[in-house]
Amino acid sequence: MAALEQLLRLVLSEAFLFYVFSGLAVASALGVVLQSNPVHSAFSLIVTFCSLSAIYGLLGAPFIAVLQIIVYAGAIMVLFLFVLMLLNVKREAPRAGRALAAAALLLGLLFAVQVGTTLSGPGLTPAAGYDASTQAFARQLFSPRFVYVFEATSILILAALVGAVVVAKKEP
Amino acid sequence: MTPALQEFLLILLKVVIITQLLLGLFSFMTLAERRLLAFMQFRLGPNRTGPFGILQPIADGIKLFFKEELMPASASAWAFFAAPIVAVTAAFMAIATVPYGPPFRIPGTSISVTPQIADLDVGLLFIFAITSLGVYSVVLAGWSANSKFSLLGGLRSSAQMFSYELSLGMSFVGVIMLAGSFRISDIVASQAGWFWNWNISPSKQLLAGVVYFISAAAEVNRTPFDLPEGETELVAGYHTEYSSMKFALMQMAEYINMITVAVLTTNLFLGGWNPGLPFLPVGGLWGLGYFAAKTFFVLFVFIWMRGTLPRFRYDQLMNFGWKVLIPLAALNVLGTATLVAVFKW
Amino acid sequence: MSFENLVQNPVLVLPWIVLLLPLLGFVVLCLFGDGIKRDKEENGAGILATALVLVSFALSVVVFRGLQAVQPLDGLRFVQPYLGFEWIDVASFRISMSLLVDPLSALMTLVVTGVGGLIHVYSLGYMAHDEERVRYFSYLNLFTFFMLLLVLGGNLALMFVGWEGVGLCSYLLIGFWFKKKSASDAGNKAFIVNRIGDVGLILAMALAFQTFGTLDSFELVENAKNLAYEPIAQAGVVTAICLLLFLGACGKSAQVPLHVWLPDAMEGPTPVSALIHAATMVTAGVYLVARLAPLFRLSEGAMLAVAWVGGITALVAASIALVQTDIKRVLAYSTVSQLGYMFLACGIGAFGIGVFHVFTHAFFKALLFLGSGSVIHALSGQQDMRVMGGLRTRIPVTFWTFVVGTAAIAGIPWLAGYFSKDEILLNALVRERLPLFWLGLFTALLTAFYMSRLLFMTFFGSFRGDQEAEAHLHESPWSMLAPLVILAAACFYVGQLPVNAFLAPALRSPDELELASPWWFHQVVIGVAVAGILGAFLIYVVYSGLSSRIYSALRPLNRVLESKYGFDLVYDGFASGVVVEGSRRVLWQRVDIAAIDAAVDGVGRLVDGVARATRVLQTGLVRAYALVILGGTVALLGYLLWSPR
Amino acid sequence: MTIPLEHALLLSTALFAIGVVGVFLRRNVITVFMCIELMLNAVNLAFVGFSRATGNLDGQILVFFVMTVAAAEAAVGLAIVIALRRQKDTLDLDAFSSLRW
Repeated sequence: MAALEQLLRLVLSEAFLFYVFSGLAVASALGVVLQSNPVHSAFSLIVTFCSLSAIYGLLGAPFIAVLQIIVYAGAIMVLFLFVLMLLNVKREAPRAGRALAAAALLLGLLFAVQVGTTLSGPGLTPAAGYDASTQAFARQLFSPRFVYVFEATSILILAALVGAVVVAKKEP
Repeated sequence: MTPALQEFLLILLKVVIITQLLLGLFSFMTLAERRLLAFMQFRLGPNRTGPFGILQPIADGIKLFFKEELMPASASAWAFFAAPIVAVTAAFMAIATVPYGPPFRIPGTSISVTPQIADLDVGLLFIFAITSLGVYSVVLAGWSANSKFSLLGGLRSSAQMFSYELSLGMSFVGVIMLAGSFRISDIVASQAGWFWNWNISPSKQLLAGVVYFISAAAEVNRTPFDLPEGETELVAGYHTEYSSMKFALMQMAEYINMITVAVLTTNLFLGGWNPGLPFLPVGGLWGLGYFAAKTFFVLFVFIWMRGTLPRFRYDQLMNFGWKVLIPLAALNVLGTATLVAVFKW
Repeated sequence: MSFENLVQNPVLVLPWIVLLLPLLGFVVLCLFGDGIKRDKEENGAGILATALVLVSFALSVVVFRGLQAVQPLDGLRFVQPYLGFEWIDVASFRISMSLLVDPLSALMTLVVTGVGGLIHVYSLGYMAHDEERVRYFSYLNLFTFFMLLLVLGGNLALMFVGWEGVGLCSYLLIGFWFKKKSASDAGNKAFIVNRIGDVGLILAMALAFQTFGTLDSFELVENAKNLAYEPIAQAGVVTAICLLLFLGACGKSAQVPLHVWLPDAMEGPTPVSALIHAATMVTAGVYLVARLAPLFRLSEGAMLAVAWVGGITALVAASIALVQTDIKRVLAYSTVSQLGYMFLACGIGAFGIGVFHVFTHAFFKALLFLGSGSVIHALSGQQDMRVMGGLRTRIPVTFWTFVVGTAAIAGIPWLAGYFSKDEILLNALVRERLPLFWLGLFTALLTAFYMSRLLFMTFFGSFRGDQEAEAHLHESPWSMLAPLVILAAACFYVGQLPVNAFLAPALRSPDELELASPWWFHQVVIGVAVAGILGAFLIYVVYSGLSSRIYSALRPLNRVLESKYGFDLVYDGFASGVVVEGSRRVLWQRVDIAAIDAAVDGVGRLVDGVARATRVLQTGLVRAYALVILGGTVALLGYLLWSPR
Repeated sequence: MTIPLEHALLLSTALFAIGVVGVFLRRNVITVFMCIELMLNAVNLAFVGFSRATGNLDGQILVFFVMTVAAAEAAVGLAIVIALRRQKDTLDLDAFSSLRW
């Protein structure tokens, strides 16, 4: 019984779930990059987004977690898939671009190392008494500090909407 | 047994019970739908298997179980498999955060039980999020089979779900503003007392209720919005190529989604487990009873609609969604916001 | 700024509404102007514009009364309605969207909306036959908005927006009939001359911000008040600020030597001349000086300059007015002259009296302009007084109201101008500024003379125009006469208001002298006015041949006056000689071609060369560009991380 | 047992690097676009982590805005992809090199 409880504690602890979802996120992110069929990439990306959502939940940001699913998984990726289906995209033809690929890999690794060393330098401990409830979030978002930005965003979205329609419309 | 373990087991138990109940309800619904439709059309419907045909779902299940699994040769195998799984998973996840009644004590023990698997702070949003994931099963199913009927059905269906998701989400907003919370139990609590406190009453969110019900019907592909399955044009839409148990899973997901909608309608607009008449007894099993009655009523309405209304044409469907429902929902949001902000409704 | 707030204290919200209503009119007329014209509803446009300004007037009355209920602070009742955000907020440079309502701005608001409203009504009739009524009324509304912003603005920056805005509207309205070359030229002239003054104003603002750390007019005045108690190291700076401000005021208020644009501005429609170039905009300079009165008091030199420029302007303009034959130009020079009086008053420290004269002048000068408009209307556009005459019986209402206006400006007792001009002269006398006193008195004589000349040439004698014009003579419609009657009635009333005492706290007048006038003072002033009128009567009515004989006798003097002291010639010479020739010979041929063009060409050649060398880098492949970005990022990060410190 | 911030940040770095490399490895416009989305998400994760570590909500609010902008960007981006496809009948990023003239 005690052993079972121990196991449960481990499996249900935040950290354990975090590593599980981290692994999933990294694996599916690699899937995005490595699969040659764009539809498969898209589905891998959806898995990444869902894992990230879970991680947001574990990091104490439930609202962002749900938003991640609604916006990224539920809206943006559906749009991607929709376009993929609409354009009936075939898999990429293999082609030699080795120099570029090698340079990219090298630089990417270097970049990861750089950012990694910067970030893991000073350890920041999670703050106590951190209120990330939806109410607190809303109060902050609609405070004078952000409310104008928020309103400006609506104009941005309107502009994007009109722009998207204009760009995608067939020439008359 | 430590409290932590006890809690874990309790949740596990709840999951098992609710899953089983839903599966039972699903098979019952398939029968109920066929029989009720038959009655509406002056037929009898399936009445041969067992008394009143009560064993018909089991017979159907056995049949589907033993049918041959078919997969188109050029299909994308993993996606073809994933689609029904995603569908069922999303359906069950959505219903996991819905409460079915007030907390009650198990007789003879000190254990208090909430008839709900998880009571999230962002419950309603979570449901909305999961519902939006449901589109993927349609997209996957439509794309993976490599068949033009599937693909077109999938495109149509995903466009439809997309469009009606907007009005669906916006119809939540008024309710959320009135309750001041995303938590469904809070929303139910805000409708306590007389039945005119229910959100469906004209003084509260009647408009949102109507918009919600219509959009939800479209979201779960019920008549009159079942055009992905328009036989004359698209055979059976995105699940044309499915057979056997995968087909059964798809059907199951559809019915579970319908039940989710009915349960949510009850919770958000029909007062949840509140009887609506304050002199009636409340709490515990009574609440469960009221809740079940309302939910069954909503389910009945769905079947009724199917027996009554003809199917929309695709352009009508899109026009209705974008030009009627979304403006109405937006109007409702604006109106409610004004009332809440200015008049402290 | 919530609903409860509005109910509790309307003064905090209403000024914004007063301000924004005319803007609303402008926006509506702009957006729907074409539709209005298509539907042949131009009268609707005018009525809308008029109604908005009248509502604005009604609300400003409410504000004015509400101001009386405000709890005074340091003896001054004021409010600063704040829109809730900053316009500019960069480091210590803060410009908030706030107004300042105190007795001074409240009074000016009443004048702007009240007289403005009457002129809108008048325009309904005057512009009834114009094709472009919609455009006209939209400009008029826009002007009202900017003027109100200038008056109500709580800081110099907002006031400056209004200041430039009224300049723009003035330009647009002077050139309203832009198909006429002279009209568009006059618009340009007004705009350019005003620019010279505006440079002064901008410099003054910059200097004021540097010195006082604020542009808020209330804080500026407070700071200036505090400066007065301690020895200041920056006396010179204050003088510089004041002189620069005054340069701006000179441009806007047409003071010598920047007065040349105002007479030409008469090319615009007459109601515009009444509203912008007589009653409101041109007094903005006086308003600005009065608004910052405490600052000016700190600087002896600036005050001296203000007083003398004002006095000289008064005399110069009045003398030019003697020989003008265009009815509106006479009035224009008269306006310049009266503005000179206002500055004279401010310059000798009697700011309240200066504003008082602004106030009375708004009424009688608007009346005179509108009257002249009525005359022009009756004569179907004729403005030359030499072909008028004998209109007394043909357009009686216009005549009688014109008589009231003339009497008011000439300084006949119990009429508006008498009180304010009297006070100005009295102040000059009592404050022992005798040269200015005599200057003012002589100008008063000239004023009475040229105004009477105008009256007699227009309305007395016999009609000197042709048959056709005589047949067309008609009295104006009621919408034009009503404002005339109202303004004439107001001339009897406004002079007796205790404006000076009312304004004293807002102007921080320290020692309001109880002015005891010498026994002979009133008799002399009235006598001068009467003498001017009688002189004109004798010359132009009784012995009507006399004028040409005097004219030829004083030919050299007349030359000078008719050439307007040669200001325009000098400016023209400067512009065409120094500026144009200098630009062509030096700036163009030496600087532009030899230096700038060469440099520009060189840069072009350099870029071309570099581009030729580096064009191989451009592959057109998006991913290659992205790789370069990534490489740059990595290099930069590497430098930041691993460079030795 | 709580999650150390550095681990969240390391995950963020890893995802970002994968996205960066993906941009160079893939030639399909849509896949490249998806890799960019992945990078955005990696940054979002860092924001959420910092928000938790510093104990205020600014990071989450930034994530909110990033998401809004991402949605707008996806709409416009995909519209451009559709327009591109209409122009050239291919989605190969290297085919669109008319900037080089």
